[in-house]
Amino acid sequence: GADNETDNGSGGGSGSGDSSLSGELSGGGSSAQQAAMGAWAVGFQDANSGVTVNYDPIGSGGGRENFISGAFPFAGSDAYLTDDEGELSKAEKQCGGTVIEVPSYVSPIAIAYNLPGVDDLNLSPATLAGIMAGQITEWDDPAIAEDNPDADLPSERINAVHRSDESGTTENFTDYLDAVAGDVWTAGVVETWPSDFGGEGAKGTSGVVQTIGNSEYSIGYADASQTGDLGQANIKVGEEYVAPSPEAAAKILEVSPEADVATDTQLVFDLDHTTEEAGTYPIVMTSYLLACGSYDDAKTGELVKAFAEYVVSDEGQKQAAAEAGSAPLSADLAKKAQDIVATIGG
Amino acid sequence: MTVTAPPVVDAEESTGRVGDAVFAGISRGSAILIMLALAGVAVFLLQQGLPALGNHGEAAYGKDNIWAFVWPLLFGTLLASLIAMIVAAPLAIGVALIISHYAPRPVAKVLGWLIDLLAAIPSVVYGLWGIQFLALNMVPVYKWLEDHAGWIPFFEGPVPNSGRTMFTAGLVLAVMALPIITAICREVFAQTPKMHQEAALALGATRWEMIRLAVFPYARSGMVSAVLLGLGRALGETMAVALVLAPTLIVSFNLITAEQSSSTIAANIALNFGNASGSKIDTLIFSGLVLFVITFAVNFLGRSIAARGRKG
Amino acid sequence: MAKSIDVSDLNIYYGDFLAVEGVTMTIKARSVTAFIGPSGCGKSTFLRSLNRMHEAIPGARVEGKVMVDGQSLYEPSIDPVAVRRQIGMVFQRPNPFPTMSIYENVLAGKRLNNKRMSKSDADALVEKSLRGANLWNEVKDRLSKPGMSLSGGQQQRLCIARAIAVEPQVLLMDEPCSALDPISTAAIEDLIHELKTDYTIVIVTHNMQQAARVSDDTGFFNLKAAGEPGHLVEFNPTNKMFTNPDEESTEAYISGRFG
Amino acid sequence: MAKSIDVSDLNIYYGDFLAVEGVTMTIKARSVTAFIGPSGCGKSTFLRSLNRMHEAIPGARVEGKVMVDGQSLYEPSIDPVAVRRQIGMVFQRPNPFPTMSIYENVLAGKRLNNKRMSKSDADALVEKSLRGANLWNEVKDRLSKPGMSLSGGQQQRLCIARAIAVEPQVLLMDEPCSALDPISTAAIEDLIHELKTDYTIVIVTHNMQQAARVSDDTGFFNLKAAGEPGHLVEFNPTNKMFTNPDEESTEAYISGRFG
Amino acid sequence: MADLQTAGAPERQAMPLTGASLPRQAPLLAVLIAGGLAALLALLGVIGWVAAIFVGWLLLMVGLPLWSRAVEGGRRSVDRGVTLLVWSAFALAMVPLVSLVWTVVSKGFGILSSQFFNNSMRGVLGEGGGIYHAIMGTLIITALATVISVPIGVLTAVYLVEYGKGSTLARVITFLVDVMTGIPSIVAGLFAYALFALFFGPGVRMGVGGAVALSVLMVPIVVRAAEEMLKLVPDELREASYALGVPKWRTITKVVLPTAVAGIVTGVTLAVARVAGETAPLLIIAGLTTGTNFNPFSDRMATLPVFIFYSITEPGLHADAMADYAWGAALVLVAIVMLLNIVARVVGGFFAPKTGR
Ligand SMILES: Nc1ncnc2c1ncn2[C@@H]1O[C@H](COP(=O)(O)OP(=O)(O)OP(=O)(O)O)[C@@H](O)[C@H]1O
Ligand SMILES: Nc1ncnc2c1ncn2[C@@H]1O[C@H](COP(=O)(O)OP(=O)(O)OP(=O)(O)O)[C@@H](O)[C@H]1O
Ligand SMILES: [Mg+2]
Ligand SMILES: [Mg+2]
Repeated sequence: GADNETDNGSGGGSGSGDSSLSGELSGGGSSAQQAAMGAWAVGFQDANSGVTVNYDPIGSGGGRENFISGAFPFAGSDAYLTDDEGELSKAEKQCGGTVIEVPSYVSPIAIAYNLPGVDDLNLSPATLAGIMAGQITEWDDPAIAEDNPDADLPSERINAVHRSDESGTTENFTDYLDAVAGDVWTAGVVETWPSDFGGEGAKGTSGVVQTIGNSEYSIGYADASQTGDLGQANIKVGEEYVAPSPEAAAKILEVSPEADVATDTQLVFDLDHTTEEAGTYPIVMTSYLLACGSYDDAKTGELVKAFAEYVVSDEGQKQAAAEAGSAPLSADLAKKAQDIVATIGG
Repeated sequence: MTVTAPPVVDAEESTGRVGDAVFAGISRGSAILIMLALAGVAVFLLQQGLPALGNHGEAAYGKDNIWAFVWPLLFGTLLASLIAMIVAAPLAIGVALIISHYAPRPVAKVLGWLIDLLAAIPSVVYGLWGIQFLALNMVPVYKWLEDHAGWIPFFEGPVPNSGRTMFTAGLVLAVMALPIITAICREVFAQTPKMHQEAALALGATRWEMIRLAVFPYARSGMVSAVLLGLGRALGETMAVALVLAPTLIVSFNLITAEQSSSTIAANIALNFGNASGSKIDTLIFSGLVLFVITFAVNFLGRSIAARGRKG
Repeated sequence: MAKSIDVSDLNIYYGDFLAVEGVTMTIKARSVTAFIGPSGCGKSTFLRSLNRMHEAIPGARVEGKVMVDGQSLYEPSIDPVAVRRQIGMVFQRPNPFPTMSIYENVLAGKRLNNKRMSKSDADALVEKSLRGANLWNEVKDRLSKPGMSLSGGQQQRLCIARAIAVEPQVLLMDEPCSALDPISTAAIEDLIHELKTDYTIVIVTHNMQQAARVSDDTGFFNLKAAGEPGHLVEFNPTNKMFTNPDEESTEAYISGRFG
Repeated sequence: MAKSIDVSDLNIYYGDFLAVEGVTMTIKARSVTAFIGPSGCGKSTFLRSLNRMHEAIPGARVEGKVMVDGQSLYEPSIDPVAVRRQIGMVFQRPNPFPTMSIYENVLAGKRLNNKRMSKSDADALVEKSLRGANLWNEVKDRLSKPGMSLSGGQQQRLCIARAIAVEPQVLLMDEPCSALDPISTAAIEDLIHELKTDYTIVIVTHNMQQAARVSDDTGFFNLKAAGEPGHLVEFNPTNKMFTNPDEESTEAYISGRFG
Repeated sequence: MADLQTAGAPERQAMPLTGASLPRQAPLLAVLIAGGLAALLALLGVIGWVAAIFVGWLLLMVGLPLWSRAVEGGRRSVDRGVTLLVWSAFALAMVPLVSLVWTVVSKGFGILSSQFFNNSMRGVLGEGGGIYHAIMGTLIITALATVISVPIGVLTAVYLVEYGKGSTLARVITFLVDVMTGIPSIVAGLFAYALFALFFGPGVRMGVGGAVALSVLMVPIVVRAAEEMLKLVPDELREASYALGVPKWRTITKVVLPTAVAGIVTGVTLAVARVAGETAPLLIIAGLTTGTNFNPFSDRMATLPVFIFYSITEPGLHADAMADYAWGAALVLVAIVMLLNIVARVVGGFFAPKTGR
């Protein structure tokens, strides 16, 4: 039997966390947040041993759908709610007015590659778009050579790897390509990779990473925390080439404008991929935590509030950074988010 | 010995008329329950899928209309299943024969057990094995085919270094279908009456002739069932294909490439369902409906071919 | 108490194929009635229609009347299960239940009908039935072995034991001895003699001698021609049949050769 | 050209069970040899060991020698398939191939060897074989019907037709007539008489009369006791056997009763 | 042997029982020669090893039958060819089996420990957890699915073979059952979810829902297997039972089903094996949780396949640890199914026909 069911973890250190909170809180959504949610659940349960937090990484769409229908009291989504398909109004209706949206998980999307003999790869936006759009097909293409004057580029076919499933990562990545190299990348912002652009598809972040790892001369995009030993290309921002790092990624939220639909309780951004700000890594995945401003069931409200507060707290962001490799929110942003979730009522 | 004369009709004990009625009732009830379940699935698919009929553009994953979206998937589903069946059916029948007629009995027992092992492996593991072992090991074969048979549209290439191709997906499906086909076939083979096998042997038949004369004709309907079951598994397999295949929404006969390969309906649903919302969900469920209809058609075809073969 | 059976104008079909046509006869209670005739003339078919086993074959049906003790067998109100319990049957091919031991096979009729019996009653019944079928000595030490492990002849005797264990009123036997050696055959014939004091027995046999030895009445079936339905040529006391039959064809058949 | 068969000191096993023990005999070419004995004494088992059908049963094996025309049947160099082609067999239970028509059943063995037979040759062979088995008249109009649609007796004759269609040198028959009516039986017996000018025939029968009528030599098998292996009690010319047997038990068995 | 050739006797030669035949070791010899040649080619660097195996096999497949044809004639040659083919098929089928089993065992064995079996993943990040919760979930859900689908499946097969034989309803159902085998597992999951959401509202997650979804996948396999096995029970046995005055339903339960039980058990085990590893539907309706839940009628239940799936696809930073869990869980899943298989066989063998002949 499971004799040591509780608290056998190596996760959080502060074992003394006893609170009055108890019950089960189940949400779901973005699979990108799965690892972080796992970390938050552990940290939160450490502090509140009577609580169980579940998270179904069924995908952002599923998360939003369930959130709107009231099935999930909270959800994770790689995209903020809009009214393109009426989601925002439906969510407002479900929540009885106020919808809470705060960025909870920010992580650089790395351009990972498997290129024997090349340890350092620099790419400018147009070159990257050319590769991914299937226009640059050889590694020794002049465009790549121009970015990497010192590298010994092989004369091999480029195998461009992309996500075969519909994903927020693809959306954020194509959002970047569209913004910085719209003339090369003509497919716009998409969640599913356009079939005319070729390349090899693979399921999930882990699939992409594995495929790149398994086949030489491959390149692709994936959540930076998961790329393991693979090389990560430096992306040209302004005049310099920036490597993906949590700090560089967190920075972009500071320089980006809030989205049109942003309100007091909806802290959502349209990332400014074209920024030339030094030290900013421009390809970033932002994933949001969705909750209601108030809940019919006071107990649920209490739990959601406590959990959300933990997620955007410094401790929570640190936990995610340590366990899931995300970029902690900047102090400024974290403060805003903390203020918002503090308004959640019973 | 005096036996009291119970009239034939009213026997002193229950003749089980009630029992019979009840048992017939529940067995028919179960059958009808299956029909209801299937009807439930059909209603669910129709109700949620039909609204997608008008979908186009974004809601149809960038295609002009829903059919342009479904057709490549349907094509890929059939192609992958076809490859799987071409590979698996003969292999499975061979393995079943080994177990029922070729291997010595104690060995056969162990072998049957080993093959059953295959059925126990979760499809995710099949998928992983497909990527990490099978696909990589098939790359040289694909390269050879590309070089030497590239003029055949099937083998045009280019071959990906990862080996994740339609052909690999077909092979994984074949391995997954193999234990099901084998298990049913071997039971059916083992049940062939001894006396017919002996009749053949006594006529001076070799082992193979005996199998042809006495085993196969007897086992025919069972074999068809077995293959259809395997086909069912191949058509509906989700996770393994989702992991192995590098899919695109196109129709392609190219079996050994990653960039221009078709996808399957079930895998596509699995790949995109999580992130889909609104009308895209309808689109995906509609593709499930199409798969459902196709399964209908394929089974119908299989059954009628088998029936015709039996008569002729 | 045994039953008499009146058959009038019975036609027996397999689907559209008329296998036996227009049979009328009276099978007397407490007597042995034998059916003889060439292969394929419908003896088995007719026999099976006497306890409604015929309808176990899909598409098979009968027209006409079979009356047992004044009750019409094929009335809708009649339960075939009850009929078969009263009118037992032994088949041409031995068919012991493969899942059961010898012991269980003998008791099958009781056990399958869920009758509870004390162990000693059951043992006694098994011994009595197996002795009756002249199998006791050969199997008494291996009663728990599967019924299928016996030789063909042993299997057939097991089936006879199984049939008499349910103590039916009428016993239909379809060439019960065709797989038996003379010793077992003799034992079965003795058994038939014994049983007829209480049971009505109908037996199909190819063995003229057997028919002459055991039966009181004999029916001779024949085919008019290949492909035609079988029909009853003559039905008479066995004595008369074998010494002075009414029909020429009977005489020809009986005197022609013996089995 | 028929074969003689020499058996010396043959023990036949089913797994660990010794079914038949220490049989030694010589079966003469171009003659009919009959085996009689009580049920379960191993007649079928012994017969099946003569064309290596015995080994079709898992775990079954023999010890000792069976020589056919000077060749030892159980040598490793001997091909059981060739053996069975030359030494045909008819079984106790009729076993036509269920998926084949009557016509195809008869040709089944022949087709194995000779795929390209002209239609007329095939027709002729079918007719000849069916006539030989006395079945032609009954089935000539429905040759394309399934073999299983025949009655038991018809099926058995079909099996005989199928066996003789491959023209073996030796024909083993395991109670071939036990399911046949007298007319067919007589026909088969005639056939045996005819065939023995060219074939060596071995027949198992429960019918003493049949043994007496058709056979030149007779072997009597018996069990010492239930559970013991069967053994050959006496092997002698049929005449002697039925008039003045060497062994008392033979006399007892034969005179005891007839089948 | 008398030399008189009777007139009119069929013309036959003294038939040799031996015939010309290849030496007993011929197949072995052929394998050695073909293998040797192929190995030689490979060693000389003419072809690669994979190609060498193929070439060797081809040599064998062509060579032995040809040799046999020359010496023994066409029929023996065909027989040898088929024997070779059948064994090749078997060997080929063994390749994925061995490699799969090897993969699972070699990657999964290392993590097995009492902690792995006794702990859940509650409060665990990275190392230190176990799969107790998922094992329990899988056992409970699979058992429930079996309890639902075996009676339905077997009874339906009984209806098809015994009661409805030839009727339109039976034909329709036979067909529908075939169709049902083609339902993608994810659709089964969505269907079960939709069904349960009707009663319990959206967002429902419960073990029994997973069992229902798995049943949708299991039932057709059970029906098919059971149907085939019931068909093989000879009518003679049914007639023997009827003749004893046994009602039809008792004949079915006491004679027909026991005779077919071994085959049915194989079918059921197969079906269990098939669904025990099913991921997609459980993902949707049973969900995932890190703790242990014994109650299939409320809340999420972790199951091995879902656990494996997420451990592999969303491992977070602890990719190595999660991969270990995944393979360990896969090994445990396979072992559980095999154990069920053995138990089922023992049970089936206990009831199966005792032929002894
Ligand atoms: N199940 C069946 N379906 C169709 N026709 C059948 C069936 N069983 C028997 N027949 C046909 O009915 C006729 C009578 O057969 P039946 O078995 O009653 O003969 P029989 O007198 O018992 O012969 P035998 O002495 O060989 O047992 C035959 O022509 C046979 O071909
Ligand atoms: N396949 C088998 N496995 C084990 N024992 C068997 C097998 N077949 C027959 N036996 C046993 O071998 C002995 C001889 O059987 P066999 O069938 O040869 O007898 P038989 O003389 O032909 O009897 P019958 O006249 O009844 O046909 C019997 O005790 C029987 O139970
Ligand atoms: Mg008959
Ligand atoms: Mg015998």
